[in-house]
Amino acid sequence: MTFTLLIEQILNGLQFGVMLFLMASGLTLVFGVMGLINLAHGSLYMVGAFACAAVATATGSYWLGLAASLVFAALAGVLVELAIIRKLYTRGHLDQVLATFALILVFSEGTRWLFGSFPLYLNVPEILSGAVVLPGGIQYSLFRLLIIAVGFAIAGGLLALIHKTRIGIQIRAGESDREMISALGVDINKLYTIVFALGAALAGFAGALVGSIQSVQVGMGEPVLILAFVVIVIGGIGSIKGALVGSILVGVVDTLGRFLLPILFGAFMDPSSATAVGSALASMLIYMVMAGVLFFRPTGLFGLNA
Amino acid sequence: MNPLLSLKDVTAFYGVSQALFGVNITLNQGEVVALMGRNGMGKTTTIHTICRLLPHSDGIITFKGTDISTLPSYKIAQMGVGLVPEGRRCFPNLTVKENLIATARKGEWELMSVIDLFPRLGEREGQFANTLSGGEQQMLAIGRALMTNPTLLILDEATEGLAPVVRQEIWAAVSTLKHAGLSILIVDKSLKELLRIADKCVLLEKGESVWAGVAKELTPALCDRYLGV
Amino acid sequence: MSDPVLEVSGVTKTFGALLACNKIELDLQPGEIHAVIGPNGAGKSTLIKQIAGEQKPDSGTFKFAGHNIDILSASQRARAGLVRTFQISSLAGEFSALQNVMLAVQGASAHTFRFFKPVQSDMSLVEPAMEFLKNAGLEERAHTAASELSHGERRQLEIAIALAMQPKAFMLDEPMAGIGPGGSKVLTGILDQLRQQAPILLVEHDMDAVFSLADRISVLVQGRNFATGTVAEIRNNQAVRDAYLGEEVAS
Amino acid sequence: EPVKIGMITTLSGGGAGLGIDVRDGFMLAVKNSGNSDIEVVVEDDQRKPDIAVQLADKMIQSEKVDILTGIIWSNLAMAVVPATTAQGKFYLSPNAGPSALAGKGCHKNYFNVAWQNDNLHEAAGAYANDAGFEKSFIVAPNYPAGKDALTGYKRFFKGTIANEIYTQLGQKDYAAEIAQIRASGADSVFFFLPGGMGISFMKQYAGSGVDIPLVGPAFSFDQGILQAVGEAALGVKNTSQWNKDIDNAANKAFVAGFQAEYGRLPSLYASQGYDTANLIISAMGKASVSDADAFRSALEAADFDSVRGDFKFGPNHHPVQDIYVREVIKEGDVFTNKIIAKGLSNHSDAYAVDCSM
Amino acid sequence: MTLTRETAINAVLFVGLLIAALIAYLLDEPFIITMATKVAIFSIAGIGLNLALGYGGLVSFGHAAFFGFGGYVAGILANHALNNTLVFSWPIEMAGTNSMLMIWPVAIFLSALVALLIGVLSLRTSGVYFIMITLAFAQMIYYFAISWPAYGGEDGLPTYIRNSFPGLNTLNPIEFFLICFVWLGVSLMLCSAIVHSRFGLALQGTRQNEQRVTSVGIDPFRVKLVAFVISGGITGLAGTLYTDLNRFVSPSVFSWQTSGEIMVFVILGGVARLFGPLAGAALFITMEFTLGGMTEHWQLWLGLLLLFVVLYTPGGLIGVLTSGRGKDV
Ligand SMILES: Nc1ncnc2c1ncn2[C@@H]1O[C@H](COP(=O)(O)OP(=O)(O)OP(=O)(O)O)[C@@H](O)[C@H]1O
Ligand SMILES: Nc1ncnc2c1ncn2[C@@H]1O[C@H](COP(=O)(O)OP(=O)(O)OP(=O)(O)O)[C@@H](O)[C@H]1O
Ligand SMILES: [Mg+2]
Ligand SMILES: [Mg+2]
Repeated sequence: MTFTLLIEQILNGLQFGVMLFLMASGLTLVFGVMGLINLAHGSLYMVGAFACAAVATATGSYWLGLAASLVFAALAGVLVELAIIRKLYTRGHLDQVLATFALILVFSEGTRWLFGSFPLYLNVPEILSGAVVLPGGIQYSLFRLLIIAVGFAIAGGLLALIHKTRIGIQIRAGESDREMISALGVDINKLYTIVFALGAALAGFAGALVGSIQSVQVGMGEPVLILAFVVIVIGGIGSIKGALVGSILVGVVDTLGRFLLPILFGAFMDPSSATAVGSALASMLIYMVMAGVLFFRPTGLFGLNA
Repeated sequence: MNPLLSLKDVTAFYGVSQALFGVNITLNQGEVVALMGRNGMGKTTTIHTICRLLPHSDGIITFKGTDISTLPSYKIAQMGVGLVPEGRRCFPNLTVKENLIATARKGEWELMSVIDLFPRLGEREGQFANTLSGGEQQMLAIGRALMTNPTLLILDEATEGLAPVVRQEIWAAVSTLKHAGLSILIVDKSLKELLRIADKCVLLEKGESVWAGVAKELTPALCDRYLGV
Repeated sequence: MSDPVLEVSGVTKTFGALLACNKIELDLQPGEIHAVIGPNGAGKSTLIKQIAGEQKPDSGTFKFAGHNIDILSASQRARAGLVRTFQISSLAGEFSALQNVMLAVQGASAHTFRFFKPVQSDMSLVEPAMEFLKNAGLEERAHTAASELSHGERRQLEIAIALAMQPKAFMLDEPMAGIGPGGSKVLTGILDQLRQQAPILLVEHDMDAVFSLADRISVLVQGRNFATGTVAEIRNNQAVRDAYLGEEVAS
Repeated sequence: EPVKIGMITTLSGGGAGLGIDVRDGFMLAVKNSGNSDIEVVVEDDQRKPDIAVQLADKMIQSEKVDILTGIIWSNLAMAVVPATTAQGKFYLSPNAGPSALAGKGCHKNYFNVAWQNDNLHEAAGAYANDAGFEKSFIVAPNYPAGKDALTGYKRFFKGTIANEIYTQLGQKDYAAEIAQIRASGADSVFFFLPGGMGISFMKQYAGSGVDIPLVGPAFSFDQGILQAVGEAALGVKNTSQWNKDIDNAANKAFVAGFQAEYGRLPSLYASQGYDTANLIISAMGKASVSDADAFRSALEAADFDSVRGDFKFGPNHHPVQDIYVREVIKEGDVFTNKIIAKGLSNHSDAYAVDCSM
Repeated sequence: MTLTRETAINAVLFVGLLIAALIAYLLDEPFIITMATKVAIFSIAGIGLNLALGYGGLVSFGHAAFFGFGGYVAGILANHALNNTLVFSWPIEMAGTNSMLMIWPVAIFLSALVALLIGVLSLRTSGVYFIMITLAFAQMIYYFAISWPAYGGEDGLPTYIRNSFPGLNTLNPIEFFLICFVWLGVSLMLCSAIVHSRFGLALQGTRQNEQRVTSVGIDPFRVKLVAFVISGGITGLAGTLYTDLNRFVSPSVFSWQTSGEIMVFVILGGVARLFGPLAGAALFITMEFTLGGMTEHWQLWLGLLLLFVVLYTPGGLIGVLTSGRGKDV
């Protein structure tokens, strides 16, 4: 193991973390700020990826595809909010879980009906593909750098939206007392529709971007869903800064765990079982981090004390 | 002259159980009306029905001449009804300042004037509302309602939990507001102050308005019968 | 003076830069009502939370019935007979008023980990609970869910629950708040009786009640115990008048 | 005499593409045979082992099928096959071939028409020798099939192993692994990452600027996946016992027939489904399924025209077959494979010796 | 009135399950018996979860851990019995067994023990944090089970036959069903007793308002922990029976989908309703298998059906059947 490799892996961890934040960004808004447990977040992520892939293939333009991912995911968000989610804000978390679980089934099967069971083609456009050389001689994928930039931009945008604008304050107020905020003159239903659509659009956009370097297929959203919840909870619900920090923490821990644990076990085991044990442990690592964080800080790193 | 607010034979339900059986109130522009009755007689329910926080109701409620009984609550608020709810209900996850500006509308009440009225809120500006003392929360709730610059202010037990000096300040403020022409519907346990400031009183008994009249006419006999004092 | 039931010594509590309680010294004698008054945000509820064990003081100790209780948890203190009510009603909303009181009777009896005997027909719970409801004037509402009670009724229920705990000392945080003028009169009567059973630490802004009930009054200002004295002493204390009472109430 | 076949396969969720191909290949063969004595009942196992077992019970107890087939995944096969053979039914696997069922756990009523799981990995190891690779970096997910894959590769590969990495099952981001590959000084990379994992890996590998040659088993290169990978897969070598350009009449008929019927190119899995059906049909011609011993002998004879050319069973009822090396090419707009060499000839598996029927 | 109506519906559900199995037996439709058995088993799992989730407000997204633990206890003990090997030889020697009477207590005890450990660590948190931390523990076990080779890893662990119960042929579907059905009855009785006991009062009080419970002298942490442990034990038992039903156990029992499914049964049937899990499991499993046989896109229809239930039947199936108000948690 060389020093540059270690640096590169730390960079990879950061990058993975920002990517996690990107995947979680829509959920940060809908779950973190609005307080709605939306298991269908992964489905919206999938909708974005499929919309991007389909449009990019049909038109030949990746950029049109990206735009389509925003539009279709937002549309899906509005539809779902008006038809279903709206009735659930005042219900308990459990009804939200059941309803959005049902939505996963509907979205997955619906997508499969439309697009078939085979993965779709979606690839990074020519000008963004390939690697660039970073200072220190590390080769790094250009597209990943772009993802980092977009991730930070979205984090900044969300922070500003939630903490600096009146709309953001109203959203947070609505989370704690919907009745009161409307008794004071805010059309909270409309506001929440818009926010949900925005969350959906972010999910879809992330799906398109991340789908470009991963696979676009039915079911792609479910692992994302769990990860997104994990990072938000580690960071503390309601805190966008927390979600970002949580993402990066998970990204770095996961990447370094995958990389270092097998090496560590290799010190006193034969290589084959060392990698097996090391990677078994690595896959449990983020959950250990989460359990540890919550044990010592029951409301996450930046969560309000409930 | 048309009354600013009028309730005619209003009934209301919590689920299947009826809480209001016929409430009548008229409140004219610039008037202060006190809503009185023992615990559990329907004062808060009446207020919630006006603001449509309790959707299962019947009867006619007009505000500024418009029937508001089927409008969503945010529209009613936008028409100029400002509510200080029972139990304060500040937004716990918002800071004091955010609580105040979240629902503010243009008008003479602004952040500065509210802080002038309650300097304590200025000192606690960045603190989350759920960590405020009870009285501080009460001030916040009043400030929040004022910042919507209402035509009609509804105060439901707005002096509950306040220190006597502050309570006096609030009564003074209410009376200033009254003289500035603001109309007020008020529920409070302090009979003395109510009678001093109210133009009219409405007595509630088991969800029905049983007596309405000017404050002077509220005889000890009535007080004994309907208020238990 | 006999041994105090409750002794608060040197209690300090800060929230960030805010000094909510500042070296508070206070005691509660058998049979007395000791009122704690003071401006909003003076630290009264914070003090009660610390005595009850819900918050940990930065420094200072509490003695209850002669024993140091600093290491006891909130529920242990309650079971030991140190019972509080809440400034903002805190009830089990789906339970009926009766069930809320039964829970208190059960808590006081310390027999919670019993898994088989049905509780609704357990007369050792139901009967005393009904009795306490009656005392608080809520018997007609016994089977109404707490969340469906009016604000004032919930305050009454808080009192019933506190009574059911068979306490050795009460801490009442604004029991009069939300209770109408008629109800206040009744409650004043109840508290007056209660002091015989157990002394009361009474936090209250209703000066009619405080002046008619209190044996002693302590005034908290900005976390400090500013003055302690009899009703007359406090009433005539100009500084207290300025900071808290206002001229009208005092006179 | 009529035969009732129960097909339990994955038709929903992530891996549905494989199940659909197996089913479509199978049904094509049934249709082509024109044999009206075959009845096929198809059910979706959702890729859940417990559901698969329950469906097997249903097929056997309620539908009264004679033969079960269809399972894609080893872990589902491990759940269903023992339960099926224990109830005296035949199980013909069109895909999953876990080692446990090829060795000690073999059964006279269990046949695998596709392979033993290690076959393709072993061929990849053999190919790496032929290609002159000396130092391989090998990657697979951390679960039994992944471990079998790396073991299979190492069984035949004669060079040294630069590093051996187990990734998380379902992992989609491989930046960290690719960085290690870049730094390893290996001259070849063997990877077994089926489905979406492989798509992600190849796209990211292509975008990383690392140019060490890749080798893998066919699982990441089948017809359903290749289109999604696109350019990133071009030129990559992979091992398979079948390809659409194997030159025999049965295969030509199959490829053309499949395209005509379903409007897409057949995949490896479709070929396996097709062969499985034809094997059953051939046995039906020779014996009655109610005579289990005779029917078993007929299956063992494997007297049908396999799309792979010659086909025969080893002593543990797993195929003894040629395994090819393919290269990913582009034909017009479509990405597909072309055979470039033979990896292993008449290859059986390492577990057959442990099997005693 | 609703009370008696709910009782009637409960009786219909419970007896209905038995009758369905018996009719299937008479008609020689063993698969239907298998389905009835599965309903019974998942109802038991749901009853366990409902105690924590419904009555205690502890929304655990990690009950797969207990279900799976029970399942693996059965699988591992049976597997060792089959191969005549020791489970462990230190500090004492422990041999495998395939007697249900031996397996059940071990499984219940170990699942409860795991629940104790997870509970102690998790119960510091509440609300959504609790949902996620329980999920985290289950996921850890899941990934461990997948990659741990000794008992088959992801491939799982076949036991080939069902474990034995004296005097019964457990491989006979109806006899195995009866075992599960009796356990269902026992779980229901146990749960009912607990809910209506003093402990139940404290537990439900804790769900609604911990502060209140603390201030009447009851330690909510202990109440929640005990409930969580009992809950884990019951769900663990269900896992054991499930291994026997399938004669197989694999890490998928630990997956978050398993937790989710048990949770869906509970919510679907009606949270904090004694027979809710039974109603939910019966509906869901019936739908899964009838729709699954009808159309390839059955999950779409299942999803729509679930949506309909959530939106228009607050209080779950039992809630709507009794037209009572749902209990919100
Ligand atoms: N959420 C509710 N559900 C059902 N019934 C309710 C609910 N809230 C109040 N009630 C009932 O409606 C009646 C009127 O209550 P309301 O709160 O209007 O009384 P109030 O006059 O404001 O009393 P208080 O002075 O105690 O605040 C009471 O009998 C009460 O029990
Ligand atoms: N968790 C907290 N974080 C920060 N500040 C707090 C917290 N809890 C209380 N405070 C502050 O401490 C001070 C004392 O609060 P406390 O509730 O004890 O006042 P109080 O004397 O009971 O007032 P009131 O009569 O209005 O109820 C207040 O200024 C309050 O804002
Ligand atoms: Mg009221
Ligand atoms: Mg206070």
